Amino acid sequence: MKELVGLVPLFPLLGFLIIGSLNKRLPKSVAGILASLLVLASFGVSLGIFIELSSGNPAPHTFLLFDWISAGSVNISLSFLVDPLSSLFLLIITGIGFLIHIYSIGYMKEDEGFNRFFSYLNLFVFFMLLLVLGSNYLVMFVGWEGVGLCSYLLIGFWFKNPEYSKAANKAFIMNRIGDLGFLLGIFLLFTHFNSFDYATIFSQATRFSFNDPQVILITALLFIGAMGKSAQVPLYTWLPDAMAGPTPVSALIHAATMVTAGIYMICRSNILYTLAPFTLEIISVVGLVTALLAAIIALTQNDIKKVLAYSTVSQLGLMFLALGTGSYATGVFHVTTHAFFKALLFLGAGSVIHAMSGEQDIRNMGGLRKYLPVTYAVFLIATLAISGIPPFAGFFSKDEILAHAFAHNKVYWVLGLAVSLCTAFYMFRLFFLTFSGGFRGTHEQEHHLHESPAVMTVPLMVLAVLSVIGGFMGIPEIFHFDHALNGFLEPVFATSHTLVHHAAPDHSTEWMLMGITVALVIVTIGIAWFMYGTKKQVPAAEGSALSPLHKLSYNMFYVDELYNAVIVKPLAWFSANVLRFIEVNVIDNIVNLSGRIVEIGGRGLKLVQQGSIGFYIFMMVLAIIVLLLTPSFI
Amino acid sequence: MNETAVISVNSYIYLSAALFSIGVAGVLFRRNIIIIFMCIELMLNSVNLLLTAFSNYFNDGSAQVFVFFVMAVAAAEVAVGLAILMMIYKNIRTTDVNFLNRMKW
Amino acid sequence: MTEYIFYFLSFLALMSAVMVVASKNPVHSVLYLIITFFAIAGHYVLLNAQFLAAVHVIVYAGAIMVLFLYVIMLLNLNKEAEPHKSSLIKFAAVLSGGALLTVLVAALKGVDTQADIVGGEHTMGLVKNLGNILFTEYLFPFEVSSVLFLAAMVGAVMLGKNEPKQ
Amino acid sequence: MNAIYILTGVGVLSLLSEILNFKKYIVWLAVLGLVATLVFTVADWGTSISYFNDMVRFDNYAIAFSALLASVGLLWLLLSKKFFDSNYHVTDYTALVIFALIGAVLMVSFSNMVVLFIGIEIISLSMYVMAGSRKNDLLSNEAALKYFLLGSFATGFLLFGVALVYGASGSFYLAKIAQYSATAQPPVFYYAGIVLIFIALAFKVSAVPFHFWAPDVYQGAPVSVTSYMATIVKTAAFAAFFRLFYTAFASNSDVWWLALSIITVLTLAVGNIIAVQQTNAKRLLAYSSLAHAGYLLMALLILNSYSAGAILYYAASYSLATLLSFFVLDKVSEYSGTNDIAGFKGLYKRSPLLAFVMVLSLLSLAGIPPMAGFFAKYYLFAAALKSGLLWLVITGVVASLISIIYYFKVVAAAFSQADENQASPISVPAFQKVVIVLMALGLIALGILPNLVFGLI
Amino acid sequence: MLTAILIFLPLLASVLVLALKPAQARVAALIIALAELAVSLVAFAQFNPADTSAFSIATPWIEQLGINFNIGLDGTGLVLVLLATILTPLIILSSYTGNIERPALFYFLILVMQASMIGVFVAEDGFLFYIFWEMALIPIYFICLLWGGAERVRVTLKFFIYTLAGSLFMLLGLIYLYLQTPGEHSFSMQALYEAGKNLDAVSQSWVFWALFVAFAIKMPVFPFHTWQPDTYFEAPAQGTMLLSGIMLKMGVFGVIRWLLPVVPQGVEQWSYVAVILSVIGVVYASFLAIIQKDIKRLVAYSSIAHVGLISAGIFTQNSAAVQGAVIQMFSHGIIVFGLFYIVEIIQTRTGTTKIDELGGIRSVAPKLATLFMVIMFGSVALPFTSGFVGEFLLLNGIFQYQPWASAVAGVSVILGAIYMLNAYRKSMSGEANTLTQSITDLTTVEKAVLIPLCLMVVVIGIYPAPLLDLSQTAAQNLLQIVELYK
Repeated sequence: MKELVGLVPLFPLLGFLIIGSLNKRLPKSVAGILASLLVLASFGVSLGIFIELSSGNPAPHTFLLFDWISAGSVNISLSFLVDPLSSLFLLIITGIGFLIHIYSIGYMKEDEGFNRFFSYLNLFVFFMLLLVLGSNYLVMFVGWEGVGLCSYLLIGFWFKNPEYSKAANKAFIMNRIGDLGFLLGIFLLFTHFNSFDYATIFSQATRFSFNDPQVILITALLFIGAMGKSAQVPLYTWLPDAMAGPTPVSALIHAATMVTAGIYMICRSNILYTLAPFTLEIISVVGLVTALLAAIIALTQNDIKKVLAYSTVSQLGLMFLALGTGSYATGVFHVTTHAFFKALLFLGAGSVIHAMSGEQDIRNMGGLRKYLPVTYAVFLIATLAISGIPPFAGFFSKDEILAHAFAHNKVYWVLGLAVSLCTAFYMFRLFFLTFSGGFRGTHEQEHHLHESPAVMTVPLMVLAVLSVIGGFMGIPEIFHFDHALNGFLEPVFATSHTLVHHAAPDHSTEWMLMGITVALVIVTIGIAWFMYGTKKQVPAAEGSALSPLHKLSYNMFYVDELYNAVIVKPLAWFSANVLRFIEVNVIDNIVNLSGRIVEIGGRGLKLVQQGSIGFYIFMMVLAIIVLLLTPSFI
Repeated sequence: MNETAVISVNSYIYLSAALFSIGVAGVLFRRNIIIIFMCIELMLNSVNLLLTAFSNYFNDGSAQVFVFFVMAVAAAEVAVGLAILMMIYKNIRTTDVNFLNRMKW
Repeated sequence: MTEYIFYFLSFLALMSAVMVVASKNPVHSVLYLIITFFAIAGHYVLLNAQFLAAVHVIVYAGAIMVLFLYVIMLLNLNKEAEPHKSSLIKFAAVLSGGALLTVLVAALKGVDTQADIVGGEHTMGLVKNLGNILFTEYLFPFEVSSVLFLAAMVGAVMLGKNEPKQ
Repeated sequence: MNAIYILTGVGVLSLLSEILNFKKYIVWLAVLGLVATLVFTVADWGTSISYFNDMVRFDNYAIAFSALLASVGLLWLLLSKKFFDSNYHVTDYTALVIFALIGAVLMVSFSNMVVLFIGIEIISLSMYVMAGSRKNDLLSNEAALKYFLLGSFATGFLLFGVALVYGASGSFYLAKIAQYSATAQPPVFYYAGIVLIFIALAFKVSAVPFHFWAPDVYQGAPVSVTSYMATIVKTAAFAAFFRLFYTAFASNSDVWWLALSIITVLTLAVGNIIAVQQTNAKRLLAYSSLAHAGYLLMALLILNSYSAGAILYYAASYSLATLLSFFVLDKVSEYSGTNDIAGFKGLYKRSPLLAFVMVLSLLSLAGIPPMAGFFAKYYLFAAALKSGLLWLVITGVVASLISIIYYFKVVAAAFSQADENQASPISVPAFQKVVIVLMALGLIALGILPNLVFGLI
Repeated sequence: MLTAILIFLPLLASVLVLALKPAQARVAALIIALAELAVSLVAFAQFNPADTSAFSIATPWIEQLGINFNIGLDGTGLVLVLLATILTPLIILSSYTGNIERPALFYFLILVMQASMIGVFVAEDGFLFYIFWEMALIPIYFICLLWGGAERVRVTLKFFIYTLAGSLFMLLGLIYLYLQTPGEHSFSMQALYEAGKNLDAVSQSWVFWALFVAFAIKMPVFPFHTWQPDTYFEAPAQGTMLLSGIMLKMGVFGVIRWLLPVVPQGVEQWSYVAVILSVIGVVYASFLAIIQKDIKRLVAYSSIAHVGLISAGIFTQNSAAVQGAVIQMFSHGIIVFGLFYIVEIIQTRTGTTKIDELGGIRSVAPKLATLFMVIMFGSVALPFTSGFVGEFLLLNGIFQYQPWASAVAGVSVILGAIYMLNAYRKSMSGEANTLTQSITDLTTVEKAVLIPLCLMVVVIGIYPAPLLDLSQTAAQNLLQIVELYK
């Protein structure tokens, strides 16, 4: 099956080409189904590969397509690497991708850009697959930028709304900031290894000593890329804005797949990162700060998708925390479970929004349980999963992260726990406000409320199942099962593990941690239930007075405003005033000055030619006198 | 005049230079075209004198022949010059050399 | 003796030359110029260039100056009608004339020896010799100067002739 | 030598034509005469004979320049047909022009100062008259007067210089003077003589600061005459200048080198800088011609084996382009009634051919490849660099850049929208069309195959 | 032989065009351009990087002065020749939409321009190179002067004098080298290379600057760029396309062919200055592009930024970067042409190029918007577009030369995205306004221009090997020469 890996990205590419080129000439139904089937085909191949790898043949396989760029000493081939890590991501991408395709057929049914949507979606899948399949950093970068492109296209999908276009631009540009770091990182790799290939680099990486400045620089630069793509502080503000795109896009790109590219990249480069504990420390801190900040912001948001977006940012922060503590597999584990339940949450939210005719403000919802029973059920599962209630998927992965954090640094654990509690609180706040109580929207909306069609609910149900059972792939050892995922991924992280051995907390500690976490989470949920379930509190309307901390959170810590004031405005001012001044008044003036000298000189000189013969003769005589003197100068 | 008079060539050179300079100064000094013209003739004559002196100095007749040509040219120049003067006078009724200064700059 | 004649003639030439410039009346200028020419003719004689002296008198005093006089009379310029140049310009003119003279004299001072003489037994200036040179060695310029005369003549006639109104 | 015979014959014939009543054909006769001159001149190529006791020497230099002068004269005649047709004094003009050409030929072939002097005087006298040939036009009068007074004033200096040089060397023959320069320890006044001759010739080639007459005379004279002065007279003057200084005074180059450097730089600078200010196209071309004198002076300054060829080539390309531009100017002012640059507006619409020709000639004057003017400048720059005169070349380069400003002013006007009252098409006689097209092609051909000319001497 | 045909076919045929009636002229011009394209494709097909002698012609031209008519094609030259021959028909085609006055003259000038530019790319004699270099200036001057905007007279004059100033100093440099050639001087490329490398370091520096300034003005490199935005703005669309698409490559090509190998020591000594200037230019122009209110000027500044990167890359003398520069020249050529064409399309339809006055075009002209987007992403160097390959190789090359320079230049990756995306958003997204609501989508002719262009952008981005292979040997040879004489 590994040999067929080329087909995996091929199918969605075909889909993009066919649907994109035919566009409106293709009937909507055909387009949707074609796109979904192609992704399904990819999923099939991916599954085959996965099975092959997991059934005792984990040897990586490289698949060469063709030499892409070959210039001087630079040799870059377009080739794919199949190993456990990539195959796992293949499954997530194509699997969830397929479900979301199906869902979108229902969700986007009415949209005039239906075909365009599916072509973009297929393109996205293609690039995402390229990202995880590439056997060198450049192919990864292609995918990396490619998904950025699709993200841009899909965020700005409804281009008539200028705000959406702005959000798309913001996403692309912020990603580009990260991309520059990534690019510089791989240049530096090239300086040291004269290659971009994973195989070459990783096999020689150990010649760096621990915390070699060069390796720190490399990993830090690459991490900047990850910050952009995976929405970490300070480059995270694009992701909440990215919710401007259609909800399935938010689910697929901005929750399940693309934003986890940063985690994938770091896992892929784990050897380098292991060699740079300093960078790992930075990653942990950045991850934690992001997780906490986003969680606090999510506490007060009223837009259903915004809450989920900040939740995503927060969860991504946790994943980076996991990576920062050196437990790469845990990060991947959380990526997987998060993909399940966050996709589910988004799609559920999509279902709600669909039912509410586009309304996204949870203050106008409430009591949707009776109108949307299926959505209600799956949403509950997902909420439980994200909150970390056993035995749902999120519990296992999050617990593992916290355990590793505890082992690494107690402070990290405390903060990680705080994030978990916030998560539980805002998620249940969201859940209660949406589904319990009475309906707070308009009559018209109430009249219109309906459960989504099967094409949308079936994917929800599949994801719900995954959210329930997904965690079992990584059951902690204390439950006396094999950690299947760890075992599967072991070949990828083997070198790192031999370099550094992370001491796992002993079993009693782990039990204790687990207990504390679960207990506190349940208490938090209780508070949320108390506030929004029984007391039926509704968040204050726009413009009402808020406590300072609340206000800070509600306004997302004014980070956008801060960026605007500190970076954007000064730079714009600098360009418009300083550079423009230099351009017009200095450089161009110097150029024009030469012309002006000729002009002024001419005006002066021509006066000498003043017309009367007497003067001419006089000038001539003077000149003759002078010239007669010249021989004597010699 | 066959006594052995001793007058240096230098004297003639100085004399010619002086005459020449007077001619030049005259050209500068006067505004009347005719006078200017005469001053130019004076300059030419100083050259003739100089040439003759040199002719004598080298005992070479060619300089004197040159003087003939200078005279010839001077005569021709006078003819043309006076014709131009007449033509202009017909139009502007003055011999002021600086009157015609329409073209400048 | 010759020296005295030389100095006299030189003085005469220079003075009348100055007067040519200084006279206000054009007719006076002409007359002074004629005196200068005669003085120069005297120098020619002194230099044993008798033929040249004769030609000089005939051409300059006889023809050219007459032509000048004729024009002055024709144009009725025999009065002091010349607009005066400003004294500044006059001063500048004299100054630059003087400067030119100084420079020339400075440039000329290097004549090799005082002992070289003018005068003596030179027969160069005789018609025979001159004729010989002119019509053998300098035949070509002589012939070509006819072109010059032709051109001058045609030019003068053309400029002087009245055109029929078109 | 044949040139002089034939030209004299033609000149006299044209005077006779008035009497013998064939003045209608005289221009064509002159054309024939010039063709004959050209043919017979070229036939002597390579002979290098001196005539009349070495008064004139028709070496290759002289023959090449005579041929050039004859060709330029021929083209000039063809392009100035209207000037003759419209004129009452057609025979006189023809004679004067031909006589001037004789003077020019003397100036390029002399080997004795007397001949140089007579040549200069013939050409000058003819030009004084020609400049004033529009007798009732005050500008023409002014031109004649200025040219005449300043010209005869300069003649005085020439003669004084010649006398001094004679006084030291004892001869009027270039060969003997050269010998004297090379061997003797000349007195100081000899150098003064050289400088005075130099000044007089600088005047004739209108080098700054002896240029004052040129813009005014060029502007005041009838266009055809200006064109003649800017081409034939200037070429002859430069050829004479070079011939004299290269053969006779080369070994004293330290005497005049500084003076020449000064006036070269001044000429390049002043000519170009003032030209930028001009609004009158004729005056603009006058200053442009001044500026080109600067480049030709560069050739003198370089004074190596490149120089003669450089002058010849430069003169050829410059003359062709100048003839063309003056012709177009003439046509334009005839139809627009003005010599202003504004008169060129809409030229492209009014006569595409003239516009093209104008552009080509201006490009050539500006020295843009592949026009002949480029190669001319290139050749000079290369020769100057070979002599290590970097400052000179940089001056030349900067001057070329400045020249673009004013040449392109005219170009821009020619291709701009015409004013309402200046939209009438301009007609050009068929034969002149042929001539100007051939000349324009010649400009390109000379540029592409410069070795046709520069390698001759 | 093919090389000579490449030069003379358009040159001679242009005269023919001049004689034709308007309607015939534009067809004839297109046919000639396509024929030229065919010739260049034949050359491409026959090209063997290892042995290019089949394309060389060496005959004396002005023998006495050692000036030769030496032409030949190497990989670099061929890429640029291809660029010129591909773009010219597209440029001619692009003029079909507008209403060009005096078309015969217009196409005549375009063809002469093409011939001259190809001449520059194939010349192997210093003098010949210079002649073509200057010859290319005349037609573009007239194109700008005759069909340009309101300020054209002043702006084109400045452009002309500015570039001429540079090239005259280049001429001096070339003459100086020529005079250093032994014996009977020669202008042939090899002789000049020999002469250059034998110079002492100080002379090499002088020659370096004489040549560099000329090329820097042409490209243009900061701070010699101020002629460019104005000229692009005032020039007619086709003029801008010629200028930006092909002509500025002459400057880059000049550096590759006539600077690096000529004075290796001079380059060694001064390349860092060139790199710094180029890198400053990249960032500087990008910032200025951001604040432009006019999309045409924006593209002009973006072009400065891109070319700055190319120039910086070349001066690092890294063979991958040189190859990157070559492919980037090609890519920049087609992309900037596309951008200007789109600007032109927008301008003819709405009458404005002010970004703020536009908006919502995507909803009325989706095809235009889509193709614009492809080209735009080519311009911001998205992977799998042609822009990426070159930019990547260049940045990598600069990084290996001087990491911080690459980091600074790399900022343009971000800034480029900012200005291009903003321009796109403001003009294309949103609701159509009064100015844009009635515009029509692309016509067939426009599609015929833009679709091949976009295909090229993508195909080269995905499979750049053919172009890279062309320049491989050339780049290696070049750097070998440079290394040898350092």
